[in-house]
Amino acid sequence: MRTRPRALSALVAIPVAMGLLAVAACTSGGTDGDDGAAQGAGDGTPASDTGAAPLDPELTSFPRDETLFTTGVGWGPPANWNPITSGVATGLNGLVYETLFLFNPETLELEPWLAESGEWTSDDVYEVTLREGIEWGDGEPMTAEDVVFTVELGHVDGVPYQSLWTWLDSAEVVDERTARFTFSDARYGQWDNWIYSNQIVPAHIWSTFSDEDKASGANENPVGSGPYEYHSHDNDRMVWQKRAGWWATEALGLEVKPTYVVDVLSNNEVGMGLVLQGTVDISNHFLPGINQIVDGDFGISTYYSEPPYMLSDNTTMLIPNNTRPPMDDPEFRRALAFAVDTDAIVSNVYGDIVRAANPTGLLPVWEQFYDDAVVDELGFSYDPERAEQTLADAGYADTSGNGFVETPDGDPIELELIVPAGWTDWMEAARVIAENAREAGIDVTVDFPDAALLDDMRTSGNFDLVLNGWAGLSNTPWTYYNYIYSLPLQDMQWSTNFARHENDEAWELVQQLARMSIDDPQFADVVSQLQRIHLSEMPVIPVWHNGLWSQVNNEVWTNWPSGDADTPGHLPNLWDGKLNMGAIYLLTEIELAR
Amino acid sequence: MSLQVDGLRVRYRTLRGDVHALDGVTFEVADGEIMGLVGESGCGKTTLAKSLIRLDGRMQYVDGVVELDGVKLPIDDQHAMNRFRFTQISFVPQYAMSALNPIRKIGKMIAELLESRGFDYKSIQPELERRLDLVGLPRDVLRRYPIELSGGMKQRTVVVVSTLLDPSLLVADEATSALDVSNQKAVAETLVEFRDRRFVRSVIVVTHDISLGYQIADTIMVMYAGKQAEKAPAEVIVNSPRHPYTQALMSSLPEVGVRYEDRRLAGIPGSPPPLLNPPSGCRFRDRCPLAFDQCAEEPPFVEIATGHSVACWKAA
Amino acid sequence: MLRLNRVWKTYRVGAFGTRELTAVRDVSLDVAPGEVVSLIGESGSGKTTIGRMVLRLNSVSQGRIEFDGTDVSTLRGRALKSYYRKVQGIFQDPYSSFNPIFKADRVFDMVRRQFFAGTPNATWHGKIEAALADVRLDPAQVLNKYPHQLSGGQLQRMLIARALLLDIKLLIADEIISMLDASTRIDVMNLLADLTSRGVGVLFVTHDLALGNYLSTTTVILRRGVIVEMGATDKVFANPQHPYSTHLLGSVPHLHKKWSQVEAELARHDARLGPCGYHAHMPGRCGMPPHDPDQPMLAEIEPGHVVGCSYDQPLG
Amino acid sequence: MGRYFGRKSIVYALTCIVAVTINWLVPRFMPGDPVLQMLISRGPDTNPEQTAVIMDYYNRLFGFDVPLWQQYLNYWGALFKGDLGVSVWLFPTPVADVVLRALPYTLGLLLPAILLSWFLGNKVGAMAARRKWLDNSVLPVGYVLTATPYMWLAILLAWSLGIVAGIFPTAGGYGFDLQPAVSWEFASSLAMHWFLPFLSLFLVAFGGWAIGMRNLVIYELESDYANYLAALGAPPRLIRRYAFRNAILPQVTGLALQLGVLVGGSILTEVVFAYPGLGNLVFQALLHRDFFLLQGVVLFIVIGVLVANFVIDVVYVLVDPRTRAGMQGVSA
Repeated sequence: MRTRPRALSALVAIPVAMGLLAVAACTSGGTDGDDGAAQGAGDGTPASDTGAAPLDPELTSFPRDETLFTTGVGWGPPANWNPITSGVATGLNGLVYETLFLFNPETLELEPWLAESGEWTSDDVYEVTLREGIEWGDGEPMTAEDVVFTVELGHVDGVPYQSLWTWLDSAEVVDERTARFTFSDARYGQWDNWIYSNQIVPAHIWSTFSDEDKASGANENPVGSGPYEYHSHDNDRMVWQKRAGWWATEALGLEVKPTYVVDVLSNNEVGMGLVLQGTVDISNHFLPGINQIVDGDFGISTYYSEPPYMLSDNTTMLIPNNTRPPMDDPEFRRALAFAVDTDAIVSNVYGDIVRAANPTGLLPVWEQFYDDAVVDELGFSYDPERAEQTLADAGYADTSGNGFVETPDGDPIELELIVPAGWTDWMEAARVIAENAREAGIDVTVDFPDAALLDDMRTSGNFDLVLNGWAGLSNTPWTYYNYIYSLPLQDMQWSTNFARHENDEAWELVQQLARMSIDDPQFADVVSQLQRIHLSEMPVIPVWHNGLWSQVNNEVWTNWPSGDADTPGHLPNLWDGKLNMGAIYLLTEIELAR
Repeated sequence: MSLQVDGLRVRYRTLRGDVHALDGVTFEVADGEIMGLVGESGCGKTTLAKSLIRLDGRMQYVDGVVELDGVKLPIDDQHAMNRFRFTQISFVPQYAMSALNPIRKIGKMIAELLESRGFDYKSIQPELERRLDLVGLPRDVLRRYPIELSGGMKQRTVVVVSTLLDPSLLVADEATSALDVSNQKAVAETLVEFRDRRFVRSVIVVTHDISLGYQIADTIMVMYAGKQAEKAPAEVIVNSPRHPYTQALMSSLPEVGVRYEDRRLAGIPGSPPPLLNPPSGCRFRDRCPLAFDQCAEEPPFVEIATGHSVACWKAA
Repeated sequence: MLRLNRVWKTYRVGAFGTRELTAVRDVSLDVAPGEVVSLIGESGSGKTTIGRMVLRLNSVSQGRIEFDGTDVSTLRGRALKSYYRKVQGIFQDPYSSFNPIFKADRVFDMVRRQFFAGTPNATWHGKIEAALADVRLDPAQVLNKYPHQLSGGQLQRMLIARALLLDIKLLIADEIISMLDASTRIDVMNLLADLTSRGVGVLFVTHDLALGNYLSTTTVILRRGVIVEMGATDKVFANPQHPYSTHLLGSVPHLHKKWSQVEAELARHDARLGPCGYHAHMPGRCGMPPHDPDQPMLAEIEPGHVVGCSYDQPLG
Repeated sequence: MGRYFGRKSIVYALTCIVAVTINWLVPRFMPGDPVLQMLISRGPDTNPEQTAVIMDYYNRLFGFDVPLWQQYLNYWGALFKGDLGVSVWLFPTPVADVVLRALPYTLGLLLPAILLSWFLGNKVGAMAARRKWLDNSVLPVGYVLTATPYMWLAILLAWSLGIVAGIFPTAGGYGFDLQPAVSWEFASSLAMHWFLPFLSLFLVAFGGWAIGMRNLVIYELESDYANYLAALGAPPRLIRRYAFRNAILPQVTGLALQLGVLVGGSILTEVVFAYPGLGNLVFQALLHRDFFLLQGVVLFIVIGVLVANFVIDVVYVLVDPRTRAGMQGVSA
């Protein structure tokens, strides 16, 4: 997870957090001047109108009440404004470049965004119609040609969605606002996923780029259709400035409130200080101990005011390497699942800012697909006796008398659970898991290789047990099951099926899901079948749902998204890919506190 | 009468108590006299030398009077002594190799020293150069750093510097013991020559080597365990010593020409008494072949012939 | 027993060893059992380097050092250990040979650990007591003491005793008494001399001619790494051939003769000699740098007495 | 002396070549393949054929498609053109750009911290050597300061002066509400952000220099030449001046030795204060396995330290006659 570099050790994090706690207690009472020097703001600088403000050379500081300060979003100095590549400057996707649709995690529906509408005109033809009057930042109109151009970028080497063209046959301009896509293999679900997660780029500019620049150029002067444009950047910040003529103002009555969005690059520890001081308004860092600050009265809030505090963003999986005995035995994997004390991890390691995973591993947003019958029958929970029983039933016994079971053949079992060094919360969780496993009689030790080395090991399959959480929030459980079951197996498993679990039946079902739209009446049934297979085979063991980290300071801006009824319920998070899940509304709905 | 020392007592403070390093010393050094101060380590000779010029931090003046040219020296007052140092009473240390600031050119150091004492370097420089010529040093040593000089050159430079203001008394503390024989001779002869030329009026040469003292000194004072043992003209000390310690010391000294096979020399058995709590009576008596009952009483340092004083009951 | 055959020692100095500094040049000499050979020279003469090469503390640049016919530089492992059983060194500052935080008799333990690991306690203590008796130390006075509680003379004697434990054949004694007091140094000298009666050979390194003369059977006078004169001690001292030898002799302070008197005697002696003792035997070679490797550096002027060229200034 | 510096230059050039070579070698022996990292971070296609294409693409981009020896030569070639490669983490920004943008911050932090701590530490240490009350205060404080890890002090300062007192900001190179401009506001913000990281570096180093200088001056005051001067009645002022001048020499050498420590300290300090300098880059480059960036930053640091050492060498020769005498071949 690039959004959570857990760098400094807990040694640093804890004293700082505790220090901050104490300090916040001292300073929060009635002082308003403790924002430090960073806030000599506002005085005497020509405040620009809320409308379009061209880059003003006279502007020396960003007025506090016109600026949203964010942190915990960017993962490095802004270096790249190319929406096709990953690792782009904070907010580029969403604030500058936009998608045809937004995915609304509350309704699980796609909302038209740049598109006015999109529909399947036949089984394998999809037509999308753009809204009227959308203009690029340079005044050129957005047309269907831009849409087609963007999709056809998939033909360029190095563009991540090249495989789209293995099931898409052609893309053509029907008229000024309509583009038509003809599929060789109409994967409705997968197309829905594609269409809200890829940004449309202006053909009149991008067609002048070389292939290399398209795939990996920095695109230093991004021209998009969104509410903001590039203002400036430095090693530790990215500044966006509101631009005039955003189509949504007229079309949807939306207005982004801050004139400037300044994203501050900081690590977790510093991020905590910044949000407590009110130097930044929203931090999307993972801040251990934030629960204590939210419970105290420091003007800091999270999505929920009580556990689990955060929305869930992805599922952390305990992944056994299914190609190595005894982890090739489903019963062994099941026993392992019963051994893990998830609640201990949730409360002791995380202080309840995450939630225990549903046995199916499906995120809470897909709650409607949980098949309770399957879960009741096959689901697992922490039950060490059951774990031992399962092992015994499958023929695993401690024949050597060393306190740990051997395989039915009598071979010793010694497993190693790896998590990246420095990810202190995961390291702690791994220790809990290993301890649990040993209590159940499975000899598991932990190891913390370097993050890069771990990447190598996981990708090449050179591990026993590993933690991973790349199955994230999306519009369809297809992404989740694709992550678990993707076939065929390759030497390098880049992003899916790290367990190297081969189940053709499940894979067949995953492919069906790809072809189904989520509102297909058969959809729930297929998902249910997958849950049954998953819980009986246990290729991977869901442990907890990681949070969509977000902590906000209410001093300058209020009306943040939250679980409370009287506030917006959108995602309170600006990570790449979240603006097109509705986080863009955060900018239109926040209000000045004064 | 150049130097008069009367009943000088100095002690060292240590963690275990006071060491009576100099326990009542009385002597004179006449105008134009070179006095050799001879003894083994711990006999008090270096303490005496230091007392005359500058007590170091651990040394404590107890008692006694030091007069130079009839003026009482405030030897227990570091600050008041400064007036006399260099101008009236000067010093050639044992550590001449490291006595010069290693990162200053020698001329510059001399100039800064002189100016800090209120003298004008420019007016003294010609005399300085003349004296360098005299001791056979090139004038450009003034433009050199100490590291560029050999040990003998450094020692001679220090002698020239120390005597530059024509002090009444020069104390040379083991000034030659770190040198090779040929340099030792040259420096020793320089001291004599400087006295002859009246650059210094009198000299105290502190040395552990009685034969060196004999070569250049007019009188020799032998010390033992913080007290005087014998003082006499050099010829008398060497040819007819009266104190058993002086006799033993010389008979243990190999000279060129004395060979082991021909004449086996003998050392003095035993070792000097500790000065932390010195025994009463004659301090040499435990090692003395002539010791008898009376030695339990401290022998006075009395003149037994003109200019020849001994502290021994047998010698009286 | 010990034979140095045309031994050279050159050091490379400067950042890349661009300059060569010759510390010892073409030195050949022998030490027989029971013989004391004194290496006499001033600082920089190479005398210490020779001792260190024999002890293998410095490598030999050229030539051979043989002990009982074996090239010392080839010794490894067990052979080297047995070499050190026979050849030991003692140096100028006894305090530096002892670790101040350990008791002084630890030096014996180290010998035991290295060479006598299997010896029973009682035997070992007997050996130590015998060795201490040989150096005339009272075990009660020196055992279980820290170095600072012992005098320099006692420490040097302990080091000699340590060497005796090993049944040594050759002792390298490098200025071992120059830090000792006059009254005790002669005892250490006598002790060395007594060793020779057991057949121990001594390489006695000193700058003090009187000491060399007292002790040695053979005298080697070194100057700037080169032997200028070598021969039986009585011959060299009675009839010095090289001007440098006479210069050294003339610089020694005597107890009963003033320098002026000695100088006069030597001047008469020099006048009897020709300008160069070497010249008489190697006329064509006098003053020439020795290009021919077979050209002897020294000429024999009487049996067992050789001298170098007075005009030869190879190190200019 | 020209020859001396000529030789020194050769030594430094050799050191530089070795350092650059090691710098090139180390990432190649570290676990983790940068191309793999790049692929993982970009979430590659599941289609193996296309993955292979992308892999080739990155291998070409980073120059891994030629034999190792040629990579090494190319590295040197590029180096002379000022090309340090492309950052993996900040793809596609050239490493040189990233480094040059961070360099002023680090120089601005390190140079004043090193020089001021050295000058003031020596001054105060020398003063402590002769004033009892100062000695009794400077010595314990100095010991505490030098013993403090850089990071600890930084955290302490950030907490006390930054968060509790609210005087200084605790993150960034200048106010996040500012944009660079030639204005008092910007300059003062720059200074305010600079101060705490500077202070934490300064204090630790200062303590070390002060203690070192105090001890050296006391040692010099007891040295033979000081005793000789005192015996000749030289006023304490002159003796102290000499002692100070002589004691400063080992401190000059110490400065060269301390440079590395200070640079190391600045890495941690910059991380704690999220200060956008080279230290932060090193840290981030390590964190993100950006070998090329790491190489680039380390190269700058190595060259910087070498240059500084060379300067110190030159200064030392100018102030210490002993080395000069040694150069002219005068030996005792």
